[in-house]
Amino acid sequence: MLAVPEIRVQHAPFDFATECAGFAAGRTDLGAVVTFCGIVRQDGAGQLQQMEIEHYPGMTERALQAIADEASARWALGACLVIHRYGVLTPGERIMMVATGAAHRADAFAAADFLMDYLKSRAPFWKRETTQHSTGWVAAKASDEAALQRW
Amino acid sequence: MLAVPEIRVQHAPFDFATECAGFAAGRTDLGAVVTFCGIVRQDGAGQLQQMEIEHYPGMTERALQAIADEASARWALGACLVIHRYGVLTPGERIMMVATGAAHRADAFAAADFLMDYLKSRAPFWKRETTQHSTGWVAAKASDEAALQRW
Amino acid sequence: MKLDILYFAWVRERIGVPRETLETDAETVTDLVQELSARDERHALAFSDLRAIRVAVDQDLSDFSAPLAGAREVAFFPPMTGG
Amino acid sequence: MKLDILYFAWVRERIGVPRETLETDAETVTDLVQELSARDERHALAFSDLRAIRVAVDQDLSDFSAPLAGAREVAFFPPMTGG
Repeated sequence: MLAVPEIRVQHAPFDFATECAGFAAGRTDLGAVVTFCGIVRQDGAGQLQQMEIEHYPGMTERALQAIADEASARWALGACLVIHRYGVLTPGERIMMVATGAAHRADAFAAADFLMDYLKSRAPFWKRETTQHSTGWVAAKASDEAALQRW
Repeated sequence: MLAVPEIRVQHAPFDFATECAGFAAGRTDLGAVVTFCGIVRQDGAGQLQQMEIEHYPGMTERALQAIADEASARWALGACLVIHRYGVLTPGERIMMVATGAAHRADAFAAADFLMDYLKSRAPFWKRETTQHSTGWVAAKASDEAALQRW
Repeated sequence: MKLDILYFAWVRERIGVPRETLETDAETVTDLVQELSARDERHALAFSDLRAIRVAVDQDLSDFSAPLAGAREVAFFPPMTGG
Repeated sequence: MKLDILYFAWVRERIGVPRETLETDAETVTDLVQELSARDERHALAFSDLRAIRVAVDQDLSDFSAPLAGAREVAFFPPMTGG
């Protein structure tokens, strides 16, 4: 039940419900499916107007594929999906999702958590936030880099 | 953004796509949603005919509520859902799901993982598997009890 | 004291009924188990290895030393296997 | 050697263009950065704090000591913030 990771990088919205329904559909060898979905979050003051995501076409797909291959090699995954959007998004919009399917829940959870940690700091995406008063690039967090040490 | 956990215990199937689409829909304060779905897994020999899940009406809802309340107290959750089925299910059918929503991914992941570990060993469900040749109660795994020590 | 006793999964199968009502003076779960085990072979067999049995008092997970004063419902079952 | 040099996010904004092509003999990324920084103020400013810059050689994350022999494309950008 080797996973061939499916990677999609796109501007267009994806339908989270359809992706969840279709992921590993009809498979009876997978007992556990984990999904993660990242959403444009409004800031406390409610001032975020838009988030723009820049990426590096070509390298983005390669990096996501490499991260998903690594997850599939480390854990007993039977299915793996990564979707990531770029371009202008507004608060509440879904930015990206990952899904992992495995016989057992520990593999599905660990692989999804790993995918997110690596995707966050190793896939070439950059976020720029625009509020009513300013625009600026989101700074990488030390905690995101530190999270990689878990694996 | 306090979470009021939603708990459902039912025989009827649930629509995973609809639940995923509806969970935390319209919320702009949650940047991360994690879902877990447990599925009746066919055994390697393909002999599983059905899985029957017995539960303890009344206590089941109380136990799931207590576990979800504990998760909401430990992590900064903005939304929390647990659905668990009982009765006769066949391979490939979805048994249960949890969903967690939080501002940040670490909280959403940890809470979903915690919910599953506790639900597995502390909510009153028992599985009986029937193959072509035999029927028997699924034994609890030492690893499931040990998993609780993580928290 | 009148207690509802509930059984689940293989404990229920061994006892032969899902539920029974008992008038008892048992002070703890252990007392109750001894009283039930003394009744017949089925109860004795079901309770022969308590390490394999979990107990809930009034729908809260409990242990065998728990007092029964004021309790209405006691349930016995194997380790749980949900999820 | 002819290299395509790509810039992203605020590195791109500081340089002023998303891409340029360079004929160079730079042996490592560090050599290339020095050559670019010497060209004008914009490049010098963009590369003034290399701790804030990441580099990819032919679309693989790399480091500043990496050799450029055979490379076709080098990209400079800030730490990534996807997800």
